[in-house]
Parts: sequence; structure tokens; C-alpha cells
Amino acid sequence: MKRLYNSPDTVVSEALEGIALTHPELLRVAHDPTYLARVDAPVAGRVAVVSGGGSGHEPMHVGFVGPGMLSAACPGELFTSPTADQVEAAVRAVDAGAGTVLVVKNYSGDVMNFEMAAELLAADGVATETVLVADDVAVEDSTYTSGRRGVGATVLVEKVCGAAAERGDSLAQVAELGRRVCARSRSLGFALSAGTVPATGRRSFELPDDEIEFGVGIHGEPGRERRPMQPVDALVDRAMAAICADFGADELAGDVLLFVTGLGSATPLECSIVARRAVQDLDRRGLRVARNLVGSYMTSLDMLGVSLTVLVLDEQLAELWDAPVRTAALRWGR
Amino acid sequence: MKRLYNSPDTVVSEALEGIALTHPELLRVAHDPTYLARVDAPVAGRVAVVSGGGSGHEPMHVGFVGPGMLSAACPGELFTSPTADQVEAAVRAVDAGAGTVLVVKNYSGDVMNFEMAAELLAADGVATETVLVADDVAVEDSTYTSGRRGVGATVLVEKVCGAAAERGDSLAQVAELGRRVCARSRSLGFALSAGTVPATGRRSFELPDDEIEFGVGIHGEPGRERRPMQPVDALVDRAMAAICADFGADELAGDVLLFVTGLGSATPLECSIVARRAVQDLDRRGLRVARNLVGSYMTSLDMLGVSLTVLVLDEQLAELWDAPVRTAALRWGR
Amino acid sequence: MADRLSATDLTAVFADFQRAVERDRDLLTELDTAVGDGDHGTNLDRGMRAAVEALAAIPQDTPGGVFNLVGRRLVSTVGGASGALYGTAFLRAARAAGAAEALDAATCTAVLRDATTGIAERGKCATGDKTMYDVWMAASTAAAAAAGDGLPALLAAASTAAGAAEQEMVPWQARRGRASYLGERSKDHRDPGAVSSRLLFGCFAAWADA
Amino acid sequence: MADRLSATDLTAVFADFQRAVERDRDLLTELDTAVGDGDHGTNLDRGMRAAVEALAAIPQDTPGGVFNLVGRRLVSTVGGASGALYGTAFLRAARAAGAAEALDAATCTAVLRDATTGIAERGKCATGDKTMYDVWMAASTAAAAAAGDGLPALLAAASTAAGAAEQEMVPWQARRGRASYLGERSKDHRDPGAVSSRLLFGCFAAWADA
Ligand SMILES: Nc1ncnc2c1ncn2[C@@H]1O[C@H](COP(=O)(O)OP(=O)(O)O)[C@@H](O)[C@H]1O
Ligand SMILES: Nc1ncnc2c1ncn2[C@@H]1O[C@H](COP(=O)(O)OP(=O)(O)O)[C@@H](O)[C@H]1O
Ligand SMILES: [Mg+2]
Ligand SMILES: [Mg+2]
Ligand SMILES: [Mg+2]
Ligand SMILES: [Mg+2]
Repeated sequence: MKRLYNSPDTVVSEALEGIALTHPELLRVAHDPTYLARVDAPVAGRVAVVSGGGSGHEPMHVGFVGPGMLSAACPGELFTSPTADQVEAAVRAVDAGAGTVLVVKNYSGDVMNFEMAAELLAADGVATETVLVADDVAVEDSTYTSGRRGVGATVLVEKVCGAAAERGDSLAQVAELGRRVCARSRSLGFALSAGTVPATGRRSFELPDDEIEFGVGIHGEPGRERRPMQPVDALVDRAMAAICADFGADELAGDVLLFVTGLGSATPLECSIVARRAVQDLDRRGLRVARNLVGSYMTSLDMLGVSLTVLVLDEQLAELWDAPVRTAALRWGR
Repeated sequence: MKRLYNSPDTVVSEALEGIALTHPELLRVAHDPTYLARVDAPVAGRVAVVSGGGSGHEPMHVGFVGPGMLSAACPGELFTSPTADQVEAAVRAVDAGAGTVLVVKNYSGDVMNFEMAAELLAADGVATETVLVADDVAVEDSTYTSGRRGVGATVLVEKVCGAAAERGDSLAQVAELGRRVCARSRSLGFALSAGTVPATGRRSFELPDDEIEFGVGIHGEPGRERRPMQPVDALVDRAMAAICADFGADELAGDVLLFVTGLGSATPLECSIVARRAVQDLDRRGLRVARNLVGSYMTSLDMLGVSLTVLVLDEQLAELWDAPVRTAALRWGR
Repeated sequence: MADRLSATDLTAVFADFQRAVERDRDLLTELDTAVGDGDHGTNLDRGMRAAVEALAAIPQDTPGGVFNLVGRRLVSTVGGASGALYGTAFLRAARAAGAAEALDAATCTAVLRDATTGIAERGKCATGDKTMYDVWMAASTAAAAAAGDGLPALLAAASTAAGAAEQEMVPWQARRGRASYLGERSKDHRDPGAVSSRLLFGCFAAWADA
Repeated sequence: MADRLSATDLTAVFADFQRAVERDRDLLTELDTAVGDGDHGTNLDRGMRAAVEALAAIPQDTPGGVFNLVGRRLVSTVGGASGALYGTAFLRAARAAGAAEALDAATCTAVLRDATTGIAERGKCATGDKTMYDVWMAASTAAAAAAGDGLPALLAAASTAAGAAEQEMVPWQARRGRASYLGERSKDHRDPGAVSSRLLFGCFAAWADA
């Protein structure tokens, strides 16, 4: 399969070079270990917010580094969580003495590497708080799994924590707000085809023409269920039903934020068609879609699919969502 | 081929519904004839800027409606230019008496339909000025063609005209600035695979595994030349060489704006890799990439490819580029 | 003998054209996929459906009225190059037909000439550019030459010339429209607009022949 | 007889493991594609290359030094679950090996036990979860039982138990790591980390056997 690469081995490093070359006013890239950091970090008196994960999900996380969102991001190899070294170096580069919130998606590899980094940093007196994102209702949260995966809510947590840090909240407050977003978010994704892995040139799983993966992961891993292909409205209905059913009886009320992200090859037309149905669905449930974000913000290489996230807002979360942000991929208010 | 649609016939209308539902504070959608307009239009004392074209290129143009950019956009059927009716109705809805600039990509259908609309409007005393975008160096500009196609520069023209209109420039001034962007821009695109046409479920052209379309169009039409596949750097070098060679001897100097747009399925990783090489290339030519825009802003359904645009800046164009803009797809400064 | 074309006749011809376009929609789209953007069949099909619906809803008394309504519906519903071109052609035809109750050979010649000129002006095209204009020009010229032989002969001559022109231009290189972007690669392809135009003239000839 | 494992010996074992991973990289990646994200082969290959390079650049005097360097390089270069798990295992092994010049059967048993515990702690996993931990636990238990029979027998027993465990768990359902997301669908697949761990114990046994 043809792609716009020079070599599978240089995909990540060349892309990071490109990001650095096109955003010199915003961020800088460090190598060995690799991380991207705000040019103006550490910001005196402010809590730092650091995230990271495997590459292949762009613009998450590298596109979210900047004032009002992440202080630094640690991009691992493709679909491979960053090393503990990367996380440690990134935190050391941006921590201003007020501590650092680590936004970690709940995948074994991410959890373990961030944990190792946190241990090393703690031993050296650098305070960190971890916000573990585990919003994917496709995965049963039981002792029989590693727990729910972190997906779309990650972007929301990063925005809210970044805004809280920017206004001067304490380490404990920023972490609490991040955990509040986690507690009030649920997500689900589905895919019509998997992404193409650069190293092999093949799709990470193959689907027949009349089937889809429901509850798909964003790391090329298959979903929990293979289902017949249906018109997109029916797929959105099914996803929304699963998301809404997962909230506690009285948790789902009032204003919500709807986040629709294309997973790679979904066109803006397709994302809008999905958003249309999702808004209508929430409307019918008596909820008000007070905020929304629609586009390809968390991807899985060139996977054809979407992921839907519902976050139940409160006043504070809405305010932090609206706060100015300036990153490569998300920007408003400045 | 599976896609996230309900039916090929409703792709455009449902997507527009989705856009309207998710951006009520920004724009409204009119039907029969169809157009999207700024909620606050007509804006008293300001020139209006209207564009349009076939659908399938999102976020262009519908994602660029809002303060600082387009007053209205007329989305045609997929890859089909809008009707004269649509253009006429859109202009009537947003014209504030100060006249309207029509940003038209140089395709026979677009040119003729906008021209018919302009004739009808003129007969009714509504003043329009047309800015014809024809920046695609893949097409020879001779009596043997309909002239160069309008591609990436369209986005830049819309931004600059929108900013000029916002600050209160006259109809003639806004049009002059748009034409200045046209005169100082050159573009070229290439594709590794064509987009999938909803009606047929097939790619609009098929490429063998070791070939690409060089100088490809954005309407599913093949390019001018079929070439062997190469690593992306070699393709970018070839595109940049063609773009730069097309400028007059002393036209290409000083500060430039580089615009890299994915054509649909190019991942952010791939766009960044392309941008990296293009920046390096311009650097080697002694030019300064003073501004850049990298992402999928003008697409061709799910085509896998990119289009590169170079605009030679002057102080005024840079200032208008930097001016605040608030649209669904492009936003800064507010 | 069908020596005069009434509003009812013209309405029937357009209904026939609509069916022809619907039948050959995929062919037209396929031809446009090879040299353009693959929408000519769906474009014209959408437009002619709307036109025929409008004619049923608002029956017209004069051929000029029919041309006008069809032209306006095409302009409103098609978009693309063909929407503007067919729309302009029929609107010009309406003007040339004026308020006449029916069209004889002489009026028909004038109608066709003005419609053809409308295409040239709208498309900024000339003969040899390998567009639908070549077909209209051939039909118009043949019609003018046959004007003295009565309406059926005129329409038969126009249709024959249209068919011949559409064939003749296949090896040419396109110089207008999307196909022109292909340069040399546009050679040896049939032009979609020329094919649909040929279908139109075929419908007129079939009416005269019936 | 290879009754004690020196720094040189251990360096050779890791070099052998690096070659084994390189050879079976595509197999490991393929297994991980079926139940995970398809990177286990490339991950471990990248890490072991870096580890072997480091051992060549900074030769170590003690087995503890070798374990430490390998563990640190894995932590720095692999990422993912396996980077943290193998890294933690070898760093714990280094601590257990201490400053000893060479490892005898008793120390080896302790080294293996501590490394295995490290995996459990880092991975928050238990036996039966169908991860590499099951293989390490089986190897560690077998090694402890064979500790009285000398180092070669110990390593042979560990390798045999590792192989048996890797086979035995194939029908199980995964409860940790990415494979756990598949639920029932993770059954009847080989666990990539279990397979690479089995390769590692095979390399130790091959050294003892040579
Ligand atoms: N400038 C032009 N002058 C005359 N005819 C043209 C011109 N441009 C296009 N055409 C005709 O229009 C046809 C294409 O129509 P269609 O596919 O519906 O529109 P579009 O090219 O906008 O997709 C071509 O086959 C050609 O005959
Ligand atoms: N929580 C865990 N506890 C123990 N082993 C685990 C755990 N998670 C993953 N593993 C092991 O790691 C292997 C996968 O490694 P690798 O593919 O390199 O990392 P990743 O899963 O991050 O892509 C699995 O086959 C499994 O043996
Ligand atoms: Mg991985
Ligand atoms: Mg078209
Ligand atoms: Mg066409
Ligand atoms: Mg893996």
C-alpha cells in the first residue's frame, strides 16, 4: 500500500521535525529522549500538564501542546507508549516547581511507563498527579480486563486541565478537574476499516465488505464485536445508546459536550453526518448539546471510523472548555 | 466500498444539517436554494465575500464561513458547481449594499454559474466583483485549455478577502487584494489514490500500486501525468520545483506563506512529513517561510494525496492573514 | 405530417429526452469519469427530472414557454458546466421562439442558431474545442441547410449531423472544460456533453419521424 | 560444565536472545496483530539491539551489571507494555544479582524469583491472566524446584516449563494487556509476550547446554 512516507522507520521522527519547523513560535522538540514542549515552559508558578502515548493518533497529543492545554507531549513509536525516560525528561523540562499532572490513557503500556517515570521523579522530589483516562464503554471494566481504555475523553481532559493550570490552579485542583472530566465522560468508536501499519503496509485487521468493528480501539486492535454494516445513522444510534446507558441513572442530565472525532480517513462530510445524528439523539433524550467539537482530533492512522464522546458539563467545566487555547490543532480566544 | 453514509443522495444535505446543528452561533443554512451564511450577515457597511463550489472539498468552503472570512458559501452537489440560483440567493442574503466579492475557482462550471448569478444580480443593481482563482501549475495556461484550475490559493484568497472586508475595505479594494493573492500564488498536488465517489462506491480513477497521479485535480479528475511512486520527499521536491519554476524571475523572494493541505486520507503525520520537506526546500532557496498552514483544509473526498501552495507575502497580505478569524475550520485571534 | 412543433409536442420531446438521459445516465457518468469528474449523467438526470416535473405541474401554451421553463429548471437544479450551458441554450431558445403558438422550420432554425450561440458565449468556446458545442454547431448548420425541406427533414438532418459530429470529435484533444486538463490524455475519449446533446437531437428527430 | 553464569556468559545469552528476537520479529508482530496492536516484534527488536550495542560499548564485569544495563536500555528504548515489563524484570534481576562475579544455581533462583515478582508488580497481573507473567512464573517455579540439580538442569527445567506454559495458555481468555479488550475473542491465540519470554528462557537453556 502506497503512503506519503520516506521509510517506515522515519515516520515519527520526520513528522515531529515537520511540526517543529511549522510551529517554532509555539513548541520545541527535544530528541533522545523525544518530547515536544511549549517554548515558554516552564511557566513560573503554574502547574504543568504532560501527556503522551503511541504515535499514530495525531493531532493528539503533539497537536495539543501550547498555552491553555499541554505543557509537553511524549510521542512514542507508532502505537507504542512512550518510554519512562521520555516522560521523565518531558516533566523535568516543563515542571516549574508547582508539580505536574500526567494525563495517561488506560493502556497497560502507558500506565506502566508513566508510573515508572513518576517513581523516578518522586524519588527526586518532583510532585506528579496522574489522571487516568478510561472512558471507552466498549470494554467491560472488570477484573477480567485491564479496565477501560482511554479514548476521546483524553482530549477533553487535556483541554480542561490545561485551562485550569493556565489560570493558576494548584496541582491537586488541576488533577481533580481532570478526574471530574473522566468521571463524567463516556465514549465509543466503530470502524469500517483498520489503519495501515507503515512497517507492514497492511491494515492491522481486515474486515469483509459487509462488516464493521464495533467498539474498536485506536491502536489498530480489533473491537469487541464484529457486526453487519449498516447505514451510519443506525451505527450512531447504537453507539449513543451504549454511551448513554453507561451513565448512572441521574448522571446524564443538563448540558453536555459532544465530541465526534474521525479516526483517520473519515471525511469532514462523514464527521458532520455522524454529528448530526448524535445531536438529534441527545436532543431526543432531553439533553442540551451546549458545546461540541467535531473533526479528526484523535485518530488511528488512516482508520475509517469515528469515536463519539459525551461529557456531562457543569459550569466550571464549560468555563474551562471555553478558556483560550493556542495549540497547533486546537485554537480559540487567542 | 463502505463509508459513513446513509445514502449517496443525502450525503451533502445531511452533512450541512450536521454543520448547522453544531455551529448555531456561527452560521445558518438555507435550503432551496442551498447556502450557508454567517448568522450576523448582512453586516452593515461591510463588503460581503461569497464563495462556493462542488461539495466533497470540506472544510472548504462551508468550514470557512464566519467573521473574518466568508459571508456565505454555496455548496453544490458532490464535485458539481453550485447553480446560479444558489449563488444569487446567497449574495442577496449577505450583501449589505457595499457589494459582494465572489471568489470563484477557475472551472468551467463554477465560472459559468457564478457569471450567470452576477448577471442576474447586476440587472437588479447588486454590485459584485469576481476574483478568479487559477493557481494550479499542473495545467498549462494556454488557449488549449480552460486555463489553470483554482486549488489551494482559494483558501488564502478567502482568508485575505474576508479580513479585508472585515476591516472595512471597499469592494474594489477587497477584490484587488484577492487578485493580488492569486497573482502571487502557485500550487500543485499529487495523489496516490483517488477519492471514492458515493454514488458508485468506486474510486474515480484507479492507480496501480507503483504509480501516482502528478498534478491531480480535486474533483476526482485524473492529473496530467502518471508517474512511478517514489518516497514522499522526492515527490515534494518535484512539486516544489514545478511551483517555484512557475514564478517570474524576481517574483519569488522574501517572505512566503506555505500551505500544505491533505486531500482527504493523508494523515496528520503525512502532512507534517510533507511540510517538513517543503520548508527545507524553501529554506534552501533562500526564502523565509514566515507563515504556514498545514492540515486537511481542501480535500477531494477521501483522496490520498496532498496539494502544496506557495504565496509570496507582502506586509499587507501578512497582516490580513494574521487578522482574527472565526469559522468552523479556521480560527484564531477570537 | 408533423410540420409544426407545438407546446405539447415540445413537452413530449423533453419527456422523451428525460427518459433517454435516465436510461443512459450511467454511460454519461462513465464517460465523464474518464475525462472529467464523473457527474454528467447524474447532473443531467437530476435536471431533466425537475424540468419534466415542472412541465407537468405548470403546463405551457407555447414552445417558448416550454423552453423557458426547462431552461430555468436546469439552471436551478443542475449546477456544473452542463447546467449553465443547457440552461443558457434553452433560455435563448425561449427568447427566439417568442410567443409563437408553434414552431415551423424557419423559426426552428432561428431557435437552434440562437441556442447554439448562447452556448458559445456562456462557455467561451469555439468549434474544435471538443465540447457539446461542436455537436450543437453541427446540428444548427445542418438544420439551416435543410430549412427549405420542412420541419421533419430539418430535424432529421440536425440529428444525423449531431451523431456524425459526436463521432468525429472522439480522437480530438479537448480544449475546454475539465477534459482539457488532461491534455493529450483527453484524446480518444467521447465527450459526455456531446453524447447527451446527440441524445437530445435524436429525440427531436424521433418525434418528427413518429 | 557451565555451573556458573559470568558477565561474559550473560552477555552472550543476551546476544543470542537479540538474534532470536530479530529472527522471530515478524512472528511476534503477527501474534500481536491478532490480539493487540502489532508492535511486539519491532518493540523488542529495537530494545534488544540497543541493549546489545550498549553491552558492546560498555562491557560489564558482573552479571548484575549486565542485567542492569539491559534493563535500563529496554526502559529507554522500547516503550509499550513489554518495555516496562522486561525492563523492570531485568532491573530487579540486577538488584538480586548484586555484585556477585558469577551466578550459581541458588543466586539464579533468587534472580528469577525477583524478576518475576517485578513483572507482577509492574503489570498488576496474576497467573492465569494470559500474559508473559505466566511464562515467567512457570519458569521461576520450575527453576526453584531444580535448584539442587545445578545450574544447567535449572535452566533446562525453566525453559521446558516456559515452553509448556506458553502452549498451555493458548486456549485461555486474556485478562491483562491489550488482548483483554477482545474478551472471548482472545481465546485460541498465542500471547506475544509469552512467546518472546519463552525465547528468552530457551536462550539460557541453550547456553547451559553448549
Ligand atoms: N467551457 C465549455 N464550453 C462548452 N462546453 C463545455 C465547457 N465546459 C464543459 N463543457 C461541456 O460540459 C460537459 C460536462 O458537463 P458536466 O460533467 O455536467 O459538468 P462539469 O464539467 O462541471 O462536471 C462536457 O462534456 C462538455 O461537453
Ligand atoms: N498488564 C500486564 N501484565 C503483564 N503482562 C502484560 C501486561 N500487559 C501486556 N503484557 C504483556 O505484554 C505483551 C505485549 O507487549 P507489546 O506489544 O510490546 O506492548 P503493547 O501491548 O503496549 O503494545 C503481551 O503479549 C503481554 O504478554
Ligand atoms: Mg504497542
Ligand atoms: Mg462536476
Ligand atoms: Mg462532470
Ligand atoms: Mg503491542
